[in-house]
Amino acid sequence: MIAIAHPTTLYYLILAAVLFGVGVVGVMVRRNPLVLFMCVELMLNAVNLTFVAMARKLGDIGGQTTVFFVLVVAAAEVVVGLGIIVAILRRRPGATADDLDELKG
Amino acid sequence: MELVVFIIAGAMVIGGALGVIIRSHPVHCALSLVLTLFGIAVLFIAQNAQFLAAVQVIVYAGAIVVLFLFVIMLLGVDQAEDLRIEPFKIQRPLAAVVGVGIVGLIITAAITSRNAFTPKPAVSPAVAAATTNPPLHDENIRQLARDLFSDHVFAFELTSVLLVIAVVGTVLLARRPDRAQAVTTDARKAPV
Amino acid sequence: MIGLDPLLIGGITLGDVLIVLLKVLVIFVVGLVGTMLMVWFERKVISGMQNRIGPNKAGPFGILQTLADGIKLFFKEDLIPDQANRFVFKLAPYLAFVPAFLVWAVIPLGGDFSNGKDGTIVLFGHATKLQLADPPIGVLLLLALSSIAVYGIMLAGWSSGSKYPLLGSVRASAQMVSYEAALGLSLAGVILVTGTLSTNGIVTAQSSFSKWSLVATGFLPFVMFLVSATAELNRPPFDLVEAEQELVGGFNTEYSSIRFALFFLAEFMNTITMSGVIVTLFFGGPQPISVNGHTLDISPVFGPFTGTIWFILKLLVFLYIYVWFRATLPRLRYDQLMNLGWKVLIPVSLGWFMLLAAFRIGQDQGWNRWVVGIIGIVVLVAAGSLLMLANRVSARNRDREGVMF
Amino acid sequence: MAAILAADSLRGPSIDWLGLSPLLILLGAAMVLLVVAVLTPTWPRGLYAWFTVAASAATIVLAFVQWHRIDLHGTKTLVGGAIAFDHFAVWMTITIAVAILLVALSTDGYLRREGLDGPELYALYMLCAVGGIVMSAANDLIVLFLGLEILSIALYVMAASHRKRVESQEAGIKYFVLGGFSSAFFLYGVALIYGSAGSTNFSKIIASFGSTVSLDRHDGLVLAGVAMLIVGLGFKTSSAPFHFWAPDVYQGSPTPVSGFMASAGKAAAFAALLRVLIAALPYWRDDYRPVIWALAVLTLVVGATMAVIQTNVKRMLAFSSINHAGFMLVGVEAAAHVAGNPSAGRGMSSVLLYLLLYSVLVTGTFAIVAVVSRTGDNATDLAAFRGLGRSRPTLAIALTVLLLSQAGVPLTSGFIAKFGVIQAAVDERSYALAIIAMVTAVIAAFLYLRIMVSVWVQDPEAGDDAREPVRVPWTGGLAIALSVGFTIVVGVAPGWLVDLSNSVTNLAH
Repeated sequence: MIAIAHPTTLYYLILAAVLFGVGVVGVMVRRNPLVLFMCVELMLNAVNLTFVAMARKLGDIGGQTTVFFVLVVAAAEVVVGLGIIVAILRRRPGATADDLDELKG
Repeated sequence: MELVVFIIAGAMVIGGALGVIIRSHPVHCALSLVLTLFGIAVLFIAQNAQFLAAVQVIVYAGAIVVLFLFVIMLLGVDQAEDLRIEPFKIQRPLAAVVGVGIVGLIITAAITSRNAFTPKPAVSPAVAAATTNPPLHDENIRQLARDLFSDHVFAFELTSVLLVIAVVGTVLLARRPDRAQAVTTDARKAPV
Repeated sequence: MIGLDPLLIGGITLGDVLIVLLKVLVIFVVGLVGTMLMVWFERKVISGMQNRIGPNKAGPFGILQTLADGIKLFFKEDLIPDQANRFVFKLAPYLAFVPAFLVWAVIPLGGDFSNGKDGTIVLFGHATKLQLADPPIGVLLLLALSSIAVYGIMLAGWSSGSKYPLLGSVRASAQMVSYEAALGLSLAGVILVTGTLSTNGIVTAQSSFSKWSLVATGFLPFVMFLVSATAELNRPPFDLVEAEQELVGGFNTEYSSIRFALFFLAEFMNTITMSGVIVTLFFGGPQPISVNGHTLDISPVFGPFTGTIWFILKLLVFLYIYVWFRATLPRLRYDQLMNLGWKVLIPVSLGWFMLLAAFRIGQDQGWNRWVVGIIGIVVLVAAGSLLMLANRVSARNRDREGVMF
Repeated sequence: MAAILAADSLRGPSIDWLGLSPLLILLGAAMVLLVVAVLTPTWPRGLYAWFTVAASAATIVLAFVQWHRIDLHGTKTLVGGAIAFDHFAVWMTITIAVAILLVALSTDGYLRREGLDGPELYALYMLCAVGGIVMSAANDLIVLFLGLEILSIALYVMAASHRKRVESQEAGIKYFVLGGFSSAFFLYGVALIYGSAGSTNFSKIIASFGSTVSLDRHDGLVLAGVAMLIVGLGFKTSSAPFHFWAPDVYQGSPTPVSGFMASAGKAAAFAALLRVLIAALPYWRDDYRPVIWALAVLTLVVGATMAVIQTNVKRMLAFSSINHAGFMLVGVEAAAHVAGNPSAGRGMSSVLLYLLLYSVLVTGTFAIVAVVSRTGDNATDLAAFRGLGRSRPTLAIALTVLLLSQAGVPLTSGFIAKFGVIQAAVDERSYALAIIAMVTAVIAAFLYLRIMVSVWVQDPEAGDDAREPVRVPWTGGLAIALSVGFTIVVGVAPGWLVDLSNSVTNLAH
């Protein structure tokens, strides 16, 4: 390792925060349900990055274990979410979040 | 060295993330997502989380995004979304405000507690132990496994419940409605 | 940090960097040449099995035939369909090609493993491993790369903007994702027995014939791995992706010229790669054959490259087996393919993995291994019959309701 | 190599199987249900529901055994500090088990009427209950998060489970996107708290913040973390301004599932909120209490006022449940006043009492709506209830009792619940909050009155408008009867339950 300058934990936290923010904006702006999920995945990845950065700062493996759990949760979430999307798009191809207006809200 | 890695991977992450929310085509969004995921995996390796980096690629890039692409292709919902249309006028400014607000909040929070982070803690217990006696080749994996099956064993078992729910749920959702007795959306108009 | 090569411990000199570069170069060149030879080998062997001559004009025994084909493809016109998604269309061949190469970075290609050594040899005065990198997560890297390989095929079919390639790629991705589970589960058995994820460690652990994972995991994981690896490769009898009768040419119908050549090369490269992986995981990689302490010693002849020779010999056996498969086995139907993957391979490899785990716990706790084995097998048989019963009931339900799935 | 492996053998935490038995019963029952249902072509009708009822009844019995054990041996944590074993957890176990018992009964007739018979929904109820119980018993943020996800993912599926209604699938997808969004917020909060406390375990978090000098605390991060956690749980508890999913999802979901969301789902989310704020982060109570105060006011007002302008009964009940969430937040605010104190006021016990009483109430109410919604599950507008008093007087009386109780009329359980939280607020001198709560209760009463007017005063639809007559399956009827009976019994003789609820404040660490 050639030590020029080490990015501190702060760098990683800021990167994660920006990633999380991009995900939030995406969820609020986009309309395609598939893309909405992808934005939620961005948010989860930001959290993972935060956990790993914190784990290194603390010298504690627990943060990495948590990321493992988050991965499982993300996988389960996506499976169910895509199941719902397939169920809905099979009836109405090309639906976007705005077309889902059977429920007025 | 780590800084260079950080900058390149960080650019991948942010570039990919922006791609996800800017590209109008779902497949392009998914590919941008892959870029972000790889960036994150690289950052994991840079922070000594090799196992997670591999799992990140296997689970996210290898399973989740493939599933996304699969659904996009299978259902043929791959037409581009017209991003110029803005259904609610207030939506985008609001999203921008919320997004910037959240990022600002966290960054401020992180910077105010900066002194907890800036002095690089080379003497954190694990690292300290590592310098005195050379670590095993796969130290990270061993630590992770030990933690997973001792301190977090209950959480680990809970993930199995989660997976059972995902399986049961998908089976339930994947059933086609029987066409013979389909009920229309409004029962009042349906011949009873 | 990522690969703990003795070469990289301490200060890094110019010589060390040069050795790493040399390794990269050798792997790359040998990989490409090997792929070309593999194409020739396959054509020659199949033609032999079918009682014809095969390529025999270009060079001795037609060995340069692939080169000629390559040159021809290279000079052909490069077509991009009108409906294609241009960027993705151009990207896809590389996505198919690159993972096949990257796997070689973690496969031990040789080295001295005798008497429990870890494969380190001395090369130009530098101690090093005959392996580009030995990350602690080596085996997971294999899985990761094999899951990345789906992208090339999937995107190629989709971006062509044409119906049959799309069908081909949807088939391919479903197939590859399905068999990845079985692949991973049979691999888990190897990891359990050898106790490490590093490829170097796995080879080191297989120091004698009885310790080869093939034997140590009880043969079944190897069969599972071989079958699911063949499915991952989309090779016969699992080559539904490019079933000409059904899909014109498969996912790469719209490709021509150099891009087509890349897919073609990737397919053969992948075959070699997977053979290398199987040799590493189950057959001790560069370890010599050694039974009860009697080692078949060829080191006086080959010196430091003994391991490499062993590796190549074992590799050739598997390459031949793959060609043999292609020449003899008829193609499966799609539903048979999925049934095989989900109802046979995954449950069996999961069950076998549980059995291995039970033995492992029994060993740690000092239980009687026969009791563990008998109870384990009884439980597995019970679970298996439950599964079969459930399959039968659901098949009957499907018949009754008249649904497709 | 062998030597290294031997040195590596690890020792797992000791496990108190009896302490985990309620969870194991539910989990095992779900597995048995799934396996047996797969092996037999069809079960005799109704057996799924009765199996679920039996499992939840067994859970309740075991929970009482646990209650007694805690009385004898005191509280502790289980499985290496992952979950808490205290009266709080046991109380929530009972609440959630009661909810699935009632919901399973009302689901039986519903599924048969809709032609959706199958074991999956019941299995999901039980698995979902496992998630809810884990959430309310969690002693670790990660365990809590996993419980939350188990609960939420099962709820997403259930919301979308009516295959014949587009609305149901839309509800599923809306709930899913917003739920995933809020989970990400919650998780980010967990990450920030982990970063400043060095652990996700409640006991270690308290120890870490308790021992450090105030200078050394990374205040900014913890505060941001707490904010994120509150946003995440705010979604799950449907507190304003994070409530907007609730009306759509309640309306679109199959009606018994809406009842399940309003009872077990909400109960688990509030239990989690209490665990996180009161058990894990008592040192920050002065920082989050104003936030809870604001949330409570907003939730109360939004719930009451928006409910009045709706015309769909399921939407009305959704807003009413938001209003109830506001009341529970009043209790949470009262609890936050004394977080970390040895004498833990009445806040927490009043919220838990509220959760139990409201769960029973709301499952009963939705059971009636499920019956009235008729085949297709679409007749949920106010008009569908017209003339119910004449055609099904018993059902109408039951509905009236439940609505009166929701409005908080004395001699019903709803009054006891509302009285409890307001008393707790007054104890802690949150007079403003108590007054706002009472005002919104009056506004919300108008909503219940509107439904009652429909039921009793207006004529039934006739001619072309007429719908199929309302049929009450006896299982659904039993669920309604149990709910009404409990409501009146507790309303008349609340003392024993209130006494029991007072012992929940002693949390395990």
